[in-house]
Amino acid sequence: MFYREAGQFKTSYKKDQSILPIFQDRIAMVAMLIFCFIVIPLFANDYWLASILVPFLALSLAALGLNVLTGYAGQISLGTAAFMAVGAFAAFNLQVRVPEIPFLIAFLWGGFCAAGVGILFGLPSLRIKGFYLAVATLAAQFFIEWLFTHFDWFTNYSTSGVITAPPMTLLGMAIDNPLSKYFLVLSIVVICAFFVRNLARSEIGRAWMAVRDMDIAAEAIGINLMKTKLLAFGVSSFLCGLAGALWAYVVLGTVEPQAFDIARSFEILFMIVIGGLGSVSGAFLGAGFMILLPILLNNVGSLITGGTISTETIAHIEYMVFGAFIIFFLIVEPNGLARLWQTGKEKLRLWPFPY
Amino acid sequence: MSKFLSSVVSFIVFFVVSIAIAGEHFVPITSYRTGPYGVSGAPAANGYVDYLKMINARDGGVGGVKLAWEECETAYKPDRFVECYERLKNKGEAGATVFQPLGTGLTYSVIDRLAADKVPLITMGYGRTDASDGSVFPWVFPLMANYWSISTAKIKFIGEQVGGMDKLKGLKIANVYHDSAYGKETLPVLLKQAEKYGFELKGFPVAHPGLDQKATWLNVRRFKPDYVVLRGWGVMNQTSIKEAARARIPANKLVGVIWSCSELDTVPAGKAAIGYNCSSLINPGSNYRVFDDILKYVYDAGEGTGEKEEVGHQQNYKMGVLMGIMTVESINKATEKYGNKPMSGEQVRWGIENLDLNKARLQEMGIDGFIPTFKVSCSDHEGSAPVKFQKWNGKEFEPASDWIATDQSIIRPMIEASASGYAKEKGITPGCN
Amino acid sequence: MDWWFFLEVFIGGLLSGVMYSLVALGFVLIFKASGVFNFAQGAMVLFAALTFVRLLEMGIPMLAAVGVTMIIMVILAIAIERIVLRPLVNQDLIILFMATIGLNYFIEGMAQLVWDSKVHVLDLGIDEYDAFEIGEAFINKFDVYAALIAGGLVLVLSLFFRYTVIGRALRAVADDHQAALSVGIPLRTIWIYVWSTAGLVALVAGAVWGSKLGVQFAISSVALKAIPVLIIGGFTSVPGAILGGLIVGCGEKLAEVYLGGFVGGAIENWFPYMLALLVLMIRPEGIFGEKIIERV
Amino acid sequence: MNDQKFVDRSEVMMNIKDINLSFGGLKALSGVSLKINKGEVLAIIGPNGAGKSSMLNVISGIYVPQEGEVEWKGKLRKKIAPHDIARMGIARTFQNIALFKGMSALENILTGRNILMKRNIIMEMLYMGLGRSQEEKHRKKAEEIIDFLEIQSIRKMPVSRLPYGLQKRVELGRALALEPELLLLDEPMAGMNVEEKEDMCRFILDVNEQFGTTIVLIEHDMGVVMDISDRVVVLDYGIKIADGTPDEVRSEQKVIDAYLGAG
Repeated sequence: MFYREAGQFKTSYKKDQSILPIFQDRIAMVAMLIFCFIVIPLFANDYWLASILVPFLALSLAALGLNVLTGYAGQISLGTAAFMAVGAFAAFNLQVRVPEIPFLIAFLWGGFCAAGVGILFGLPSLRIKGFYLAVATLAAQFFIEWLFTHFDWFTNYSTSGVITAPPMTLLGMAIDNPLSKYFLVLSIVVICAFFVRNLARSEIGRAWMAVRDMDIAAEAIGINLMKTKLLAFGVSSFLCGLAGALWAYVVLGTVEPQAFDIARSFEILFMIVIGGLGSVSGAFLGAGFMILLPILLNNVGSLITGGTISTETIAHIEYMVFGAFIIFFLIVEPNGLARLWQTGKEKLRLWPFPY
Repeated sequence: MSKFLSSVVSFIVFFVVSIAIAGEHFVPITSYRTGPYGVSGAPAANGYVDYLKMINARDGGVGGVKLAWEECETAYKPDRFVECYERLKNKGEAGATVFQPLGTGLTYSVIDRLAADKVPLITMGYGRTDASDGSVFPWVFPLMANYWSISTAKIKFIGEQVGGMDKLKGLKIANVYHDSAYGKETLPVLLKQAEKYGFELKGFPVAHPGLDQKATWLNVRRFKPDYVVLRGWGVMNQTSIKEAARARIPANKLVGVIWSCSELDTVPAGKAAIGYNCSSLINPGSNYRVFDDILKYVYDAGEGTGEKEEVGHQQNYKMGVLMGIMTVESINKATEKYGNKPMSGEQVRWGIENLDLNKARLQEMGIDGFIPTFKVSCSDHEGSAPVKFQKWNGKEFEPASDWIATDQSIIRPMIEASASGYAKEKGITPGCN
Repeated sequence: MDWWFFLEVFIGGLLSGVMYSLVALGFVLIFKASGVFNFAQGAMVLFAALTFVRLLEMGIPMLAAVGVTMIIMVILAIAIERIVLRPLVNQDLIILFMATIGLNYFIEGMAQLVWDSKVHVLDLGIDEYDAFEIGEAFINKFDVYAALIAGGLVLVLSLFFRYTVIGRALRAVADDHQAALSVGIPLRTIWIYVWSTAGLVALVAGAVWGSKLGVQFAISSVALKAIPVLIIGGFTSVPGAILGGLIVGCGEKLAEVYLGGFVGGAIENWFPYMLALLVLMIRPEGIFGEKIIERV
Repeated sequence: MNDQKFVDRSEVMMNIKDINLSFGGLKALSGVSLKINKGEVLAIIGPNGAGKSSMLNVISGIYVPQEGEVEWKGKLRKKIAPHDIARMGIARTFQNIALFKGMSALENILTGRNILMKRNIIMEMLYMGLGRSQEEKHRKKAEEIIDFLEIQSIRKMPVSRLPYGLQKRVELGRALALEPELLLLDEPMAGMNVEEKEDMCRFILDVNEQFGTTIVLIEHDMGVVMDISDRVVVLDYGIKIADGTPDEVRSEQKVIDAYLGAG
């Protein structure tokens, strides 16, 4: 009843092309932002902020990055974590070498380094497709992990090969408690999401999707596959790099290269599969799902069984539930949670009429 | 979908009304029973829990206050561990007493949070080495011996084998290590000793997880080492022991670190492992009262966490028991000062810093001979306990040496240098209060 | 340059290469018949090996254990076809690929839940430590036997593909699903066959790797070693898998021994992938793979 | 845009001189010469395997013949990157629809405009300045095409959900969005019912008249071909057997043989 376009006539294409054409959506978005920026900080405790929301946001950003590449441009990548690692270590190194650099600049630098590396490992995409390409990105995964583990220069010669993020201060305010960290990450992620959304609905986004859906036709209408793919790799890796920097600086504070291992890459791939390929909201939904599920099982498990079942068993079941969910989503809704939400909205739009 | 939502809701509810466990010392147990390292993590967790159960059953807790614990699966992943840490740190009436991550990477991921949360960390035989300097790391306790200390003991052990430290001169020692932060930890201190004693040292990294090490060991063989220091972890260990045998390097020339010192590493290697040496914080053998008590009060009551065969026999299980011992003794020490009520992390921190495990106390606890005597102090968060070397005889580990004291003269300066560096970086003013 | 040593490295490389091929084989079979890149192969290896070793521990004789494990793997194959593949039959391959990643998690969890996550010693009665001595080079007997087993398996499989009805059917399906269906080959039966066969291969691989490493969670990660093998050999060729394995094995061993030193070693993890990447750049379909032709 | 353009039909737009094209051993085109005049509707017909599609691909520059040369507006045409063909003013549709399934009809057509847009990642990211203005400008153009093709009602629908006929129409729209001088249609009416065909014919003729676009199409339906094309070229086994007005071609004996399969 309340979710209707009826009566909202677009008097110009300008209006029709605004980021959220439907009035209720704009309201919802505003409400969402208010909730994230005001309500959550008011009510969430440190545990939720520090160990669920902040990691969630950081990984959402990585998922967003991968979604640009895999979801929009249709190039599958299993090297996401590697690009995150590049971001983290680049940011760290810049600050170590040049201490007076503010950390936000370091983050950007991390992003750009990641973008560079991403483009480099994206080059094979000009010749190979599908999981052949996935293998190329796996090469990135293993090589970069090795590189950072192996050459002490990257870890500034710390005996343990672990990098510790320098303290962050923004406008003289120290970012050290869960709340400030939450605000920092949230702001960055929201901005990035906004950018990606805009790209997706502009000329570049269409070029990406064209390449994804039918590359031959895309060429026939004058889209340069090489430029388009590499741009996708660049943008995607930039976001992943940024996410990596956040992971190192804000989420963990100290990381070793192993924190960006292949398992992480897969985790993020699942996020966009479950959340929904080629949609901004999908990245968030997927990330939320992937973060909450293990903790959920871990808690509910011990809660329901009252510790009668060993955490070992629960952990194994966790694996199974995980796999099952992924398969389930691929079968039931290959376009992920985001599409479920979409169809839901469309139904609502027509409600109470069946069509 | 709806199922998912509802479960999320129930989850949130669970958190909002997470009932504090009242009137008990709360022990957070962060274990890993799954993933590539679950094999090592599970028995350790069993040991830890069993010991706590035993204390509750035998002594009715510590100072009349029962022990309560909650286990949280970290899967050996730092981010999962941080989540567990954050979840458990405020549980219980007085908050979490002490965390034992059982993983170097895991340790690093929370060090910077400890001061703010006022929760101590015990990291026995792993973790951040320079944390032995308590003046910089008041909240971290690499009890008994850290990586570097053990490394010095190892060289001493080799010295013993060849009949005197002077005999080390000109020897060739290969260092086969897991190519990770953990594996590289001892490189500097080994180099220092190479200088000091004049043996030739060469490092051979093994790519994680180390399923196939043929190439590495061909290189090792080409180096023709007199001794091989094996710094492995997980599946790498047994593969290394096997490959060593294939490279015609006798097992008794191998010296493993404490994380390469378990049946999990020797048994799969079969006869190749006979004669294999490795360092340990504990004495082999199972005839210590503590294990009898665990069997009596826990397993006979049908409360056993793992399998009965593990008790007192499985190395990782014993390490788990050791973890339990340290936790409980620290709480005990704290109650002596702060009285018989649930202890907070801050109070337990004091307890750890004032641990004094002398002969008498060890006998009381029924672990005399199981571990050496040692005493912790603010400046020395390690307690510089001596290290035991064990030999695998094909069925079980047996002592290969007496307790070998670590050589602090080598590492203390390095630790202090490193620690002060950290202090500068973090703006900490070192000092013992 | 010590030529005996070189020889030993070289042969050692070949032998471990065969071990990789053994795992790669499982991928090839499934890819050939269904175009699916089955990421769960590693998990299947783990599951098969665990089942096998646990049965042995129960005191069941070797052959019986093999039989039972085989039956279980067939059941697994059927289940997978029913529950996973059938509903996804017309999805694009990338979706199926991701489904197998999910499957991977599921099987890993199941394997450890049903059996356990301990290390199990698997003794095939082959002495792992005595070696043939050629000049100054030791060639480990166990590796040689493993290689022979792998070789035999490959032979059997290629014969199977060439001379049996099912084998031909498989090839037909591989070439063109529609065509295969139109000549009346039930795709689903084929899939069950092929997944079962992959199960068998998984069992052999699991047994060999298991007796080498002890049966434990970590052996599921041998799958990652197999992927570059596939790229180099081509996803659709059984001999390709073997040759790819040999190339990877030799390549990585020689690289580790002779190049590793210059960059600090432990390059075995990524070197095969770089090698694969190189091959891809030159010949995107792998050395033995069938050329992918796109019509306008 | 709606004003009738005057076009000089005698001006040669593309001149293809006796080309030979073969894949491996298989000969697709042998010694075919062909002039495409500006503003005409040229139909290429012939039995299956006559080399029609190959011809189209030669024209569009995707295939480069082993022998012979192609003159484009009086200049010799070298090998070009596929994505540069569009920039020369050549657009095409595909035999089996090649729409971007993930997008709506409108987006598909807008994608056709991409080539006419400027890429500025920053502005597009912020959706400001150029990034915004050009989107809106080209949206207008796209809407004109949508009106022209009478698909207003489905503009926001994902193309994958559209019926076949409409999909073909959207694909035509996408090609038109490029504002091409030469439009290649590969069996634009295959598998359509009568009404759909009639619509399509109308659109093709309108395009030709209103925009003065030169059109080369492959079609099986003789009736349609004869009705709409100014000139018909008949290929058989890769050889051109006839070239002329529909009436001339219809009376050509070779053509009749080819189609009756005799001779």
